[in-house]
Formats: sequence, C-alpha cells, structure tokens
Amino acid sequence: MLEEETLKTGDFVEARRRLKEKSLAATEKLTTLAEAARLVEDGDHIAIGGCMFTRTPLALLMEILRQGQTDLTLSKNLMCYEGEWYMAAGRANTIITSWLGIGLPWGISRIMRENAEGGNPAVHYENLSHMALGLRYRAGAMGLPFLPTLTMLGSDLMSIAEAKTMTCPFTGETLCLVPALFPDVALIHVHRADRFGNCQVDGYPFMDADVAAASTRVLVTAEEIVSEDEIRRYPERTLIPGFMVDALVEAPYGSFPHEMHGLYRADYSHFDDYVDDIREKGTGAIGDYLDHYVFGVANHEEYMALFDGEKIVELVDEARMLVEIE
Amino acid sequence: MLEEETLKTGDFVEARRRLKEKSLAATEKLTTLAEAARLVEDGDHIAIGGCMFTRTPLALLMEILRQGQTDLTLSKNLMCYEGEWYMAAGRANTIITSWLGIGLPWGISRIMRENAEGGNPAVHYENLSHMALGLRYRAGAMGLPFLPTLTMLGSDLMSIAEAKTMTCPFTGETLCLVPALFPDVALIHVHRADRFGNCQVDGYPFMDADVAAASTRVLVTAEEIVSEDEIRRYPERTLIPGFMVDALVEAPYGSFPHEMHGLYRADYSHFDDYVDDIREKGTGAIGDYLDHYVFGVANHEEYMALFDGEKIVELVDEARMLVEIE
Amino acid sequence: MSIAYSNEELLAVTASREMVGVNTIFAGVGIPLLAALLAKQTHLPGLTIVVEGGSIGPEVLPGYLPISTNEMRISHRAQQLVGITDIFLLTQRGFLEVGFIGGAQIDRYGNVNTTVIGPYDKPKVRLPGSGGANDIASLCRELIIVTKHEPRRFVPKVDFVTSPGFLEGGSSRRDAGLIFGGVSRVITDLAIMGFDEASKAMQLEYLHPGVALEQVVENTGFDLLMPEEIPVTEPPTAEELEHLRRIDIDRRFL
Amino acid sequence: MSIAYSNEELLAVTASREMVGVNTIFAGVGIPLLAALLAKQTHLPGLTIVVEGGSIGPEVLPGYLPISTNEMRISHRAQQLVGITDIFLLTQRGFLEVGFIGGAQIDRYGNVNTTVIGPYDKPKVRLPGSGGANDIASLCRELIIVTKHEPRRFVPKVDFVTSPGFLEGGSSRRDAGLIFGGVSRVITDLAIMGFDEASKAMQLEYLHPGVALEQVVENTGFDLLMPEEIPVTEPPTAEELEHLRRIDIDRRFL
Repeated sequence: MLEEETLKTGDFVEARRRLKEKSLAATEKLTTLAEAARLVEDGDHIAIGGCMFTRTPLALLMEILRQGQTDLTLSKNLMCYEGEWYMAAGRANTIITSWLGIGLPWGISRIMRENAEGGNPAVHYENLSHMALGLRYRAGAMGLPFLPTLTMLGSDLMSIAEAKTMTCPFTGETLCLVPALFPDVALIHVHRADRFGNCQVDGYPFMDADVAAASTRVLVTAEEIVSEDEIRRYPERTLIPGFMVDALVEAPYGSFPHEMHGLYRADYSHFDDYVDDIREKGTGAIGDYLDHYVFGVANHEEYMALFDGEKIVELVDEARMLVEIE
Repeated sequence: MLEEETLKTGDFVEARRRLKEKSLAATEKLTTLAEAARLVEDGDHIAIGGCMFTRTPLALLMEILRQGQTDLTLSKNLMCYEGEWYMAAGRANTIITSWLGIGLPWGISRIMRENAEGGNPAVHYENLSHMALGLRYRAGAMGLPFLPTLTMLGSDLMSIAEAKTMTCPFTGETLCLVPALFPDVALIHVHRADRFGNCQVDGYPFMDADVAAASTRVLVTAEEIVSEDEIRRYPERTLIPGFMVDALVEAPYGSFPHEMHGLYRADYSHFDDYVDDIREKGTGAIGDYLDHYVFGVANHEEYMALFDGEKIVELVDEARMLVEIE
Repeated sequence: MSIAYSNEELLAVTASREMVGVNTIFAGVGIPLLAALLAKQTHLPGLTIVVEGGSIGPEVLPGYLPISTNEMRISHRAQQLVGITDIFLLTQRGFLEVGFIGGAQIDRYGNVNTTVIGPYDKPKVRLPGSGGANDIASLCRELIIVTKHEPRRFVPKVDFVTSPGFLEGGSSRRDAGLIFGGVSRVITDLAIMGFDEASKAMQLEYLHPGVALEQVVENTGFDLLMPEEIPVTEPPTAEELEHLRRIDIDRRFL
Repeated sequence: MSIAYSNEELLAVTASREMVGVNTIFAGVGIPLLAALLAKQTHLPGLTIVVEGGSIGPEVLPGYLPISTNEMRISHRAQQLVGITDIFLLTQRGFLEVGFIGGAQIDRYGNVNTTVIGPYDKPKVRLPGSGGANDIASLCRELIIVTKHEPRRFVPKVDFVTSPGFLEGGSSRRDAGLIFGGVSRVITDLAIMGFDEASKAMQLEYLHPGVALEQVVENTGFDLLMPEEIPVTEPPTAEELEHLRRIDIDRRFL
C-alpha cells in the first residue's frame, strides 16, 4: 500500500496525492478516543501539536501507547516527556525535534542521553533548530517542497539536518532550504470544536495550524464540544477548519498535567516527581510511570482519577488568574 | 539619501537595513491624519491594506491626495477606485495589482483601459496573480528574497511578472519564484488599536499583517482607539504589533463608503453613481469626483458630512445584521 | 412538467450537477456561488464553500448575495476566516477539489484570458486582470469554466494565457510544473464541453435542451472534437429552480 | 553604600545595562527575562519583550515567573500572541534588536554548543539541542550570551556549533550567508567580554567587582584578547536589586 511507504524528502507531489485519499466532507467527526487512536498505523510519522508542556495532546498520546502502534516517528517543536515515553516503551524509532526535555529545572533527558551516548541504534534523532522545524511544517502546509531561510546557515546543524543551500537567483545571497515535512498523522488538542471539527484555541497558536495542514490525517481532542453557532460567532478565531479533521474527541483535561491557556496550569510538582524517580531508579522508572499512568488505566477518565482533585483546583485557579484582565 | 533609492528586486538585505532606521519603541503613536500622511514621500511605494471595497484605508488615501505626494507606486491585491483616483490625479506612475475595478457589476475601469489601450507611458502596470502578489508581500514579511510557488507556471503572466523559475533541488520539479516586495509605506485601516499601535481587526484579515511587516513605515487608521486592557484581553486577535506602527490615527468611518466588518456595509449606490458619471462624461468625471469629495473638503470629518446620515444608518444596520449569530 | 428558466438558471443548475462527490469548492461570486449553494442544498450536504477573500464555509442570506468575494455578505456564519494568501496556500496544498472561473476568451485547450485582447503592450481591450483566476486554475484539483458561448470568446488560441488550462495540450500542463489539475468541464449557455484524455483538446459532451449542434459550431471559433453520441442535458427541475430562486430572490444573477 | 548580591543578580543587572537604546528583545526564561524586565522598569520604558512561544509584550506577575517560554505565565497581558514560526520570521525580517542565549560551551569566536560534548555520532554528553538558540543567534540584530565562567565552558573551539557566533572569525559569518547579527557581548559571573572588530576574537572588556584578572584567565580555555585598560563593572544599585527581587520574590532564579 502506497500509504505505508515513506515519503521522499520534500515530496510535495506524493503528499498531495495522498490527500486525495482523504475525505474532505463536512460531516460529523465525533468519535471515541480509542477509535481516533486506531487511525494511527505502525510506521507512521506522528506530528504532535502544542509546545513543550503546553496544549500537548496527552490523552491521545497515552491511548496510542495503550493500543501499541510501533515503529513510529515522532516530531514536535520542543519535545517534552511524551518523547521519553515512546522511546522507553520501544514504540518510536525516530525523533524529530529541536529540543528534548521537560524544561530547564528538570535537567537533560536521561533516556535521550543513554540512547545517544550509548550509541543505541534503536532510536534515530533528527536535530534541527526550532524555526527550521517550524518552516518544515509550514512548507508542508503550503504545499511546497521546501522553504528558504537564513537560519542554521554556518552552523553544524547544516551538516546533520536535512537541509541544502542555494544561491538566491535575485540577490546572489546564500540561503538555507529546509524540505517540507508531511507527517502521516497530526495529533492536536484544542479548547473547543464544533461537531464538524472546526477548532478554536485560546492563547498561543504554536505550530498547530501548519502541523494539521501538512499532515495526511488529523486527530483532534477538544476540552469541549460546542455548538456550531459558537464557532461561527468568531470565525477569525478558528485555527483548523473542519474539512481537515478526520476524528474529533471530547476530552476534558486532555492535556493534563500539561497546561491549557485559561483552563489549567501545568503541574510542575508532577514533573518533579517524575524526574526524581528517574534520578533515583534510572530510566526504568519511565516504564513504572507508564505502567501506573498509562497501561494501568483503561482510559482517560481512569487516568484523571489518579490525580488529586484539590491540586487540580489550584492549577485551574492559577490559570484563570493569569488570563484575567480587570 | 538611500531611503529614496528604489530597492533592487527582492533585496532583503537592503530592506532589513532600512528597518534599522525605524524606531521600534513602544511609545504612544497617536497623531493626526495630516501628520500621518506627511510620512509619505514623493516616489514612495505605497502598499494598501484591505481588499477590493473592504477595509480600504480611504481616509489616509484621500489625505495623501490632498497633500500632493507624487511619482508614487501603488500596490494592492485587488485594487478598487482608489487606483483610478491616483492615476486620474497624476500621482501614481506604477500600479501593482492582480485586478483593477470596483467589481463585476461596474465593468472594466475606464481610465485603465484608456491608459493601456492608448499606450500612455505615464502609468506602468505590473500584472500578476492574486496569490503571487500575496506571496510577494509574505516573502517581504518573512525577511526573504523570494518564495517558491506553483501558481502562474505555464501562463503568460510568467513573461510579464517579476518572477523566475527554478528546478527544485529536492524533487526536480519546476517552481515559480516570486520576489519579495518591500513597500516604503503600508496604509492599514483596522477596527481598533490601543495608543501604542497594537491593532485588531474583525472579519477577514486579508493580507494586512504581511503588508505591514514587509513595509518600512506603517501608517494605521482605526475606527476606535481602545484601552490597552481591551487589547490585552484577547492578544490572539492582535493582527499588527505596536512596534511596527509609525503613526496611528483615530478615524471613524475611515473606510467609508467601503465596508468594515460588523460596522458598515459598502455603499453600492455610491459606486453606481461614480461609474455612471464616468460612463456619461468620460474619465474627466474622476477629477470632478475628487474635486468634490477629496480636494473640496479640508479633512475626513468634512468628507463624511457629504453623505446622507439616513443612508449610513441603513448600511450600519445591514453590517450588524450580517455578523449577528443568534 | 417543464418550467421556463433563464440561461443563467440553466448554467447554475448544470454547474451544480457537475459537482459529483465534491466536498470543497473554490467559488467566485455569481453563477459559481449559486451553483455551489444549490448543490449543497440538493445533493452535497457535506460541501464546504471557500471564497477568495478568505472565507471558509460561509452561508448566504437569501436576498443578500455578495457582489465581491471579500465582503461581509459572504463571511456570514463562516466557519473560519483566514488571510487571502492562506486560502490560496490551502489550494496549493491540495485541499480544494473544484474551482470555478469565467473569462473573456477561452481556447481549445481550456486556457483562459482575462488580461488583454490584442497584444499585451498595446491592447485592443484591457481587461481587469487575473485576480485569483490564475491561482484557481493552477492549483485546484479540477477546474470548471462557466461562460457565455460566443465566437469571440471561443477562439483557437487566447491572446494571453491568464489562467492555464492544458496550455498546448498533451502533457504540456504537467511539463510546465503544474503537478495537478486542469479543466474538467466548460459549461456554457449552449452546451457542456470536456477534454480529450490524450490530446487535451476540447470536445462537445452535451447539448442543452433545444440547442442545435450547428448553433454550437457557429459560436465556437475552432473545431470541437465531436463524439459519436451527444446527449442532451436534463433541463432544470422544479426543485432546483425553486432552491435557486429562493437564494437569489431579487434575481440579481439569475 | 554597597549591598550584597548573588552572582545571578549581578548577571541580570549587567545584562539589563547592556541594553542601551534597545526597543525589542528576544528573551529566554531565567536571567535574560529578569534582565529585560529590569531594563523595562529602569531605563527602557519603550521595550517590547518577545518570547519564543509566540508572546509579544507580555507582563510578568511577581512570584509567577515562567519556567518555559510557552506557558501562560509569560503570555499574561501580552499585546499579541502569534505562532512560533511567525515569531522567528519577525526576527528574520529584522524586527528583533537583541537576543539572549546561554550554552554549555562557547568558543573564542562566540560560537555556542548545546547539542553534544564530544563527537556527534557517539557523544560524551548529549545535550538538549538547539531549541530556538540557533535561530536567535542567526537572526537577531545582535546577540548577548549569558553564561557561567568555567574552563570547561570556555573552550578554544566548540565541539559542535549549535548557534553561530562569528564562526571562524573575520568575515566568515557574513560569508556563510548570515547577513546581519553576531555576538556583541558575553556576560559571565566574572566579567564582560566583547569581540575585536576585525578578527572577531573574544576580548575582555570589564571585570566584575572583586574579580582578579587571573581568575578570568584561569577560567577561560583560550587566550582572550586584552585591551590596555580593563575597567570594573559598576556593582548593582539598591534600586536595581529592589526591582529584581520584587519580580522574583521567591528567588527562583536569583
């Protein structure tokens, strides 16, 4: 099946052909988390929306782990601990990102260090700059084979990233060309969507619109499914149009313990515990974590029941306070 | 003075250098229409925001006509009768657009026909496609010398537009490269701005964000100056950041008789009268129109007093009705 | 029972029927928009209409048909409003299945001219320009051209290729770098034309009710390919006309 | 009257003073953000702070300093929120005057490494990667590097150029296609360094109060250029420290 073949670098012709196999009908997209995750196939390139620990589609990422798809490529602009999970569980063989870790206070990813420093051939890292990855998604979203940029020029990232240089035919200047990425599946978590999959987000838009437009399939979780009228009242705020969306799932706290603008702040203390455990017990602690939080529960509702309600209220309160303008 | 020299095609290096001469300070930008228009110099390339007869910065365009700057280049995605004014008044020597006219019911622009068919060397037309012009602004906004695209390939627009072809180094496909536009001045009309020039728009964003970012100077008129808090409440909706803006003017009905989303519909009957007059009396009628509506009044307030208040109420009512979601 | 209908109504109905299994359409104002609205109400409930100004999935209030693709009348109840360049980029990416354009001249390979009649440097008639027509013709998965059938419009070779059809025919469109697309149908007030698979030359496919083959031949400035059988278009049904007339209650376009 | 201060406070104050006449700054979390907030409160009222997540002109609530450049704590009261790629494109266009980065290794030409210590294919230490550091270093009008002064950090040649300084010195940065920018200052807990106009090699410019020249020499793994006079940095003032400590009331970063 052609779908299963890996796309040649920047192959916008084949990427566009693949889009033809997708239904663009404005129909009801609502389904369950399990059904949505089943649209991910072994060997897929999964592009993850959000950034670092904000608006991460964690409910979907956990459900895919439960289902067991493997040989995956994961891409994300700044990758948080979900990247560690997929490596620890042996599900990802390629990681495309500009940065991997939880954030400065939590140090360097131990499992990434072990893999890279031990020369583990099971995981291949594609390292590039934050902007270069953004432009690779954007080139895909624009239906182009590449975009020119000045970033990365002169650095050693040029020698390891999939990039070429060219001489500008208008100015004679040297340009870096980054090839388009066309992921197989995009995972996106949003604040609200109508049942046709028209999605709106509050706060940072990050790279999600580009990630969705560049990908062949688009799976969306939303904190809330709202009426069509609510979307149509402010169409300027729609980030992803319904015709791009293949599956839509209502998933309150679908990014928890990562954060959602105005809804809940990230649970830093959860990251502390996660990292402390790895520091104490080694990277095997990631497997223990997954056994408890992912494989040990049947679904997202059971997962959320593992968290302290009082703590959640605190995080919700801070989120509300931070977006309040008197 | 370097500022006065014409930029070489796609010269992103010089365009970036020119930005260095602009203050990016977050200071109060409020001024009068006359002061704002004085920032336009003879020989400038003026890029016009909005599209066709929507959100056109007419108050600014009329004030510039009153002040008399000349040898101008005008660019706009779909150009409406403001293009005719600048040609009739002898102020523009170059028109860059994908389309010129008021709209289908009003026929082809008579003055454009006379100029082109009579071989009038006083006005040079750069014809290209709607998207190609959009990409030229976007390349400028991105700080690039060009953007690749598939549009215009194979058509005769390739032979008259400033575009080149290249072979894609990743795929071997043929691509059209459109060079960046870096206008000297952008004219933008918005719904609201705070005094620091942070601008928000309702409805279609058109190409305004790109036009502003690509231009060296940015002049903004706003239907309403609002508090900083009002902007900061929904920062996702800000289209143009204050640091780009050089002058800001409060100009209610600053686009009239063109339309503003949710505020007032375009006055089609005004266009009827304008075109009927030209049909009857020839293109000299444009001069008569300007004598009455532009040169015959001292400012935008006097201009608005020429219109029938009852008619305006009708247009306001339709605009409100069209954006209402029950 | 046959009901009287105008040429414009026939065009709109025929165009709407040409959209079989279509989910996204890039529609201009006038007949294309009416055809799309009709199709959504009859056989394409899952259709998303997209217009050049940046409106995705708008609705149209009866009696408030837009004159231009960038005004409130066609952003009413939209699902998303994006920039103009972004609408075209979605098209370049491949999300727009069908595009509609008209034109002052069209030739045997479906190329369309809206720039100049006569030489570019000293034209006989200067036309308004491409607008988005070139982009729609270059980037949509397929293109439908709607125009009046007149000999001065149907010319052997357009004076200026504003919007590419099949260029010189054969593989010349693909060779120029246009990786997809091309004209699937030309719909006029007299007939429906398609294109020969290999040569990409225009061929007659249907005659409209009451139209004689000679009328088409006389009004076409080049030789159309003629298949052995030329069926007749089904006339608009009462239901179709009712829908159309409800949308355009003032009969601005019909 | 001199007040006791931490190394971090000295870094933040020194960095804030380096921003003279600056209106737009690309700031990371930690010391750069504190320096920017301090500068805005003291001598740069017209400063717009921009962070990588897409936030333009945010404010920071005392006690709610962000840990990452993409969370609500640093979009609070923002003037605009845009996409990440768009923030970098604004930088590429030339709108960002000053950028700040740190790094695990820095060399005599101001190149910074945050990718690997040792060979890329089998590193001794795998670091987190570029994030936006390469982009900030490539695209801002000028770059300020803030880091600890240790011999393992200040190396003759970085193992991997993640973020370009002056590359091999001289005109090599421009020759590589980077049309603007370069490192203007390296600020450490011991000193402030600049770069020689022609060779682009790092040179000592100021010593921090109480720091001996030998300390700098010992903690730098290559020969710094030494001007004839090396003045001493003015210590943080009471006002500066008060501002800083009001922002970071929990002393998370100070």
